[in-house]
Amino acid sequence: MKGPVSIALAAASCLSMLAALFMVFVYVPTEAEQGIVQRIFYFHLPCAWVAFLAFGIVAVAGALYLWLGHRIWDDLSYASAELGMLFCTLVLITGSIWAKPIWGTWWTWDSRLTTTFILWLLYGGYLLLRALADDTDEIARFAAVLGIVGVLDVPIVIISVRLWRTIHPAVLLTRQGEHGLEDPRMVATLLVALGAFTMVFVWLLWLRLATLRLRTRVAALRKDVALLDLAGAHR
Amino acid sequence: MLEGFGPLVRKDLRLELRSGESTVALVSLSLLILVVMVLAFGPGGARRAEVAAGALWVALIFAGTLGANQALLAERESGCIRGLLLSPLEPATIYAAKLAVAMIFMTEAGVAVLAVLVLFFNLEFGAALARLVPVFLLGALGLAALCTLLATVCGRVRAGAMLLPVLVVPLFTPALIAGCKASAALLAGQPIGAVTTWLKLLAAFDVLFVTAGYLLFEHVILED
Amino acid sequence: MLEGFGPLVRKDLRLELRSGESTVALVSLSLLILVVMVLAFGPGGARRAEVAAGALWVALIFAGTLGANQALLAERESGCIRGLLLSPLEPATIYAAKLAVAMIFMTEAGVAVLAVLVLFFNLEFGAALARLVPVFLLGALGLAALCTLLATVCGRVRAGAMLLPVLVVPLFTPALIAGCKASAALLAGQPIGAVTTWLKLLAAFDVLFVTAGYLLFEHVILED
Amino acid sequence: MAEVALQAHRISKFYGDRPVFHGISFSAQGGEAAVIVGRNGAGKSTLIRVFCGLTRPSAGRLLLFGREPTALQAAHFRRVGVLLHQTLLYANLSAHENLEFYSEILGIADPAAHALRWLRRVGLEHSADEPVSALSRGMEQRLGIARAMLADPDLILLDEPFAALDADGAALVASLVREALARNAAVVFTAHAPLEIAGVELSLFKLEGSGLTPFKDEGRRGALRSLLRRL
Amino acid sequence: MAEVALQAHRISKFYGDRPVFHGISFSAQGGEAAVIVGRNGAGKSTLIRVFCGLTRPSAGRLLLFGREPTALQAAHFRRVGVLLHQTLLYANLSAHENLEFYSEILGIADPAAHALRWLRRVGLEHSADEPVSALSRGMEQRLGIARAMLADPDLILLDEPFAALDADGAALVASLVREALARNAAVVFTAHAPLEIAGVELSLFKLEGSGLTPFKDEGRRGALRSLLRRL
Ligand code: HEM
Ligand SMILES: Nc1ncnc2c1ncn2[C@@H]1O[C@H](COP(=O)(O)OP(=O)(O)OP(=O)(O)O)[C@@H](O)[C@H]1O
Ligand SMILES: Nc1ncnc2c1ncn2[C@@H]1O[C@H](COP(=O)(O)OP(=O)(O)OP(=O)(O)O)[C@@H](O)[C@H]1O
Ligand SMILES: [Mg+2]
Ligand SMILES: [Mg+2]
Repeated sequence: MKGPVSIALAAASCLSMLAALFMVFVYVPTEAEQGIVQRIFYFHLPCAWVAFLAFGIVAVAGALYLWLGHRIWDDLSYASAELGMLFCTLVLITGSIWAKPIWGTWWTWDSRLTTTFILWLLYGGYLLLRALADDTDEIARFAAVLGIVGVLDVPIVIISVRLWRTIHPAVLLTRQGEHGLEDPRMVATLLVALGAFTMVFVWLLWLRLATLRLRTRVAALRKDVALLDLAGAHR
Repeated sequence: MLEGFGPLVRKDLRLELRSGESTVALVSLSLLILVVMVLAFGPGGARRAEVAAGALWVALIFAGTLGANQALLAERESGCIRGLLLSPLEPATIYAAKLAVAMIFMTEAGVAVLAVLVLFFNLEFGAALARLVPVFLLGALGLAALCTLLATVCGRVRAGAMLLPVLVVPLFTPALIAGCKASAALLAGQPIGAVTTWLKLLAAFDVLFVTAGYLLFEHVILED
Repeated sequence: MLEGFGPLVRKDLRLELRSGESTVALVSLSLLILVVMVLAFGPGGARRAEVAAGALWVALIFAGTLGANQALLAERESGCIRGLLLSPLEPATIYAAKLAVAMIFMTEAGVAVLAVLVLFFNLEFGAALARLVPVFLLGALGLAALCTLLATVCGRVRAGAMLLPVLVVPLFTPALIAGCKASAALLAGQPIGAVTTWLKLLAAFDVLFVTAGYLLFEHVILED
Repeated sequence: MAEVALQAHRISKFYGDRPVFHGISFSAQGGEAAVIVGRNGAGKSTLIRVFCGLTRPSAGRLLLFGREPTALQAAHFRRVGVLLHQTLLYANLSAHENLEFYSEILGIADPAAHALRWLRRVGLEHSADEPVSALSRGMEQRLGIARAMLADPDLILLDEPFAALDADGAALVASLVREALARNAAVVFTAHAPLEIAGVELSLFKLEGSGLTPFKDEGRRGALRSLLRRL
Repeated sequence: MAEVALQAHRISKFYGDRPVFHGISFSAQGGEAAVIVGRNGAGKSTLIRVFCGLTRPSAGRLLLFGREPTALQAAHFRRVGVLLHQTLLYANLSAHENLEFYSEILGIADPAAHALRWLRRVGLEHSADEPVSALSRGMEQRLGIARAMLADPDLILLDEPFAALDADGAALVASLVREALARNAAVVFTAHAPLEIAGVELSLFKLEGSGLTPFKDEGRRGALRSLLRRL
């Protein structure tokens, strides 16, 4: 974890995050309609983007694992699933915090909220499977299959939930159309925040992947040690 | 291409229907789910078609996951799945056979539930019900495809029987929504033309999951 | 009198909770049932308290039957129940221990469901929920008593996992109705005094089934 | 006089209308060992299940320590140790946890230490923390034998105790039987062919054509004696 | 020259980080029989599972009929017959239905008659309609052996085929092995102690300390020879 890559990633994450914080809290003007609480948007959307990115990686790495069979792809998809879950949870939390003052409720079955929640359940199941089972090649294959099937499901989930809510209008308030992003400073802030969260994600992914790689190596070394023991006992 | 499909399906049906166990259990289970829902929500009220449609689909999901699990249980106990793996059968054939069996069971459960729905909710029988059949079949196919694929996974893990619905339900959500909406509309008397969007969605779902299951089954069935 | 009760409960909890399996699976399962219901019936509308109460009880029944089955599954596989029969334990002790374990699991599931109900249905937390606790506990006790007794019966029969709800639900129906009515009333903001009739019914039900289970367990557990 | 641990009086067992055995009388006294031999499907396992009170005989009377099994008090069950084809172990508990659990319900003091002693005894101390599902067949058999013997029972019923065991395992069972006889327990076990245990006077019975008969087969016994003496 | 049915090149198997065996090379030719002996927990069953392609080795290469198991075409699987500790039979199907089903998926003509022939062969014709769950342990073992042999395979892998069998059953297995060798099949099986089969040249291997070594033990073989000749 002291390699040049992770130091570079750490530095980049810190700097971009500091910049994002500065822009969100100082630079960007307060939104007229919603007031101060609208600033949470600059965390909320990047988290959502990162979660989607992470779940995409889960599926791609899973497919590569099934195809190439190298353990590193499984480690990558596991690490990515964990982080995706983390950011997806953050989306739900920041969204709820935002919703309370704006909509007057923590939760409503709006289409976007529902999709996010289903996504959260889906990958919760994925992580549950990995947590309940031992860490074997077999489970790695199962997880890869589940990751692929899951990502295939996402577009259908989005379509169905949209249709669900448009055919039968939502009971509670619907989302306001405009968010006042017409101010270029808002766009700039959003872009910086997106970059910062992506950096943080890449950094965390790198760290987690390194841990999992280490785990794999420790397991290999353990095997070697066991074999040496065996040879010694036999001589 | 699907050599061995016939014997596999026949064996499963013989195994499960010999004493009528699974059928009876599955059918009664679906009925009970319905009864529970009706008792919990009350059959009357304005949103009658919706409650009926919801009950139908919830019953289907539970019967489906339990049924698929049951169909793979026979293979797992005393390791019979190994007998199949050591045979000349292709994994895809095994998948197709298990899918067919799961569909048969689900259809049985579905027929029972529909019959009782009619009784409880006093819906007019003929037209609405006949129109419900394609919706139901499309939904059941997707569910069977998913359950068959994932029941294999869960069979390997402890507490698998409980894990199965946890994995299946989120994945099945889009089909569930489509199925509920379409059924509610049809039960409320709308023509089948009004729900084509939902039917297309269900069909897309089926194509996707049957294909995925067919291709991926190989990876979940092999042992380590 | 209940010598051996401690070790039995400890063993079951260890077996089931070692990797958090059952708990995690049970809690997620209950949540999913809730989600399915919400998706199927829609969360809004006038009869919100009723839907919430119905969801709570349906989730409880499914979690309960699956949980009780799981608790007896460990005994059945590789015939461990014979090990208990050949030990100095009284059948009544075994029953009491299994009942306790089932109650623990159901309570976990119930807490999860209640927590999520609050979030999803935006019910005001404190008062209504606290008043729901006795209703819930009374219902869970009766259900656990029934499931434990009947899961033993079903364990002997093939397809038992499916048979269990078929036997349990009709017997549990009176408690289910009482529970739903009482919960809906409480969630709608009525004081606990308004539902004493239902509570009495639930309590009578519990006394009946715990006693019956305690006395009858001996007969269902012995082999031929 | 040694206590009569097991007494069967003209017991029969039917599965449906097919008799497995009929009108069998048998008794086992403390300090005595009997082996029941028979072909595959002769009914040995069924007989053992009836003897331990797990399966009710279709006809006849069975007494354990002078009482009907249903009238047996809890304390008496501590005095019976049984090994069946199924090992009665929890697949998801470790070897040590299994023995500890059974020690607990048998009311043995310091169950953890007791379990460990038995694990050492049957040569499984290195697999103490493995779940039973990860044990080999012979290792599971050893654990099942330990389970049966945990409480130093006075009546020991073993269904094919030598199955799946290697030479060490067989020697282990032989020494356990010797010890049990030394503390005046009654031992009954099954096998496919007559066998001998060094230093033990075994009475041989043959289960055949639904009857149980004392049995002498000197030719075969002679051939096996040289082999099994080593145990 | 006889075909090489099974070829294992420096295969290893680990459970987690614990090695069961390591760097084992072995091959089995048509017309030859090998027996692998080893103590309880030595890894015999694991080795058989790896040999038949059911479990992937952690390292090394395994070839069945000259191909990797994953690259094996369906037809090749007909040529492998396997008996494991689990008998791979459906407990709720009858003995006859089990064999009939497996005959069907093996593509054998007239599966019902074929199944009946095999039931007779293993002495279970009177239990043909009993569900497997009602068979005795030895009867189930016989049925499992019939299942493994149904398609007259060219590579036969048997994990403890003599387990749970009486003298007749053992003789049956011995004659099945002789027949298989006569039609030039390769036979590999496991046992706990060295043994002989009359009229068969068995190569003995010992699985120990994670390696597989050819094995000569004249003393013990002499002792057993007199006994097992009779089979
Ligand atoms: C629990 C509550 C919430 C969840 C789970 C949630 C989830 C999401 C997700 C997943 C996205 C990105 C999806 C996409 O770009 O298509 C998103 C974007 C967005 N959310 Fe939320 N959200 C929540 C609450 C809110 C609230 C209360 C507001 C504002 C009133 C809000 C406003 C937005 C906006 C403006 C965007 C980006 C612009 C757009 O794509 O339309 N969200 N939210
Ligand atoms: N549950 C059952 N239902 C019906 N028949 C049974 C049942 N269990 C055993 N049998 C039959 O009873 C007979 C005796 O079985 P048992 O298991 O007692 O034989 P065994 O002597 O132990 O044989 P083995 O040496 O093979 O273990 C067999 O013919 C068997 O088919
Ligand atoms: N699924 C598993 N997970 C972990 N370890 C296992 C598993 N299966 C077997 N082992 C271990 O591998 C070793 C070898 O087991 P195996 O069953 O191959 O032995 P065996 O030689 O067949 O013994 P036996 O003569 O008792 O049948 C044992 O120490 C066992 O504990
Ligand atoms: Mg037997
Ligand atoms: Mg073995």
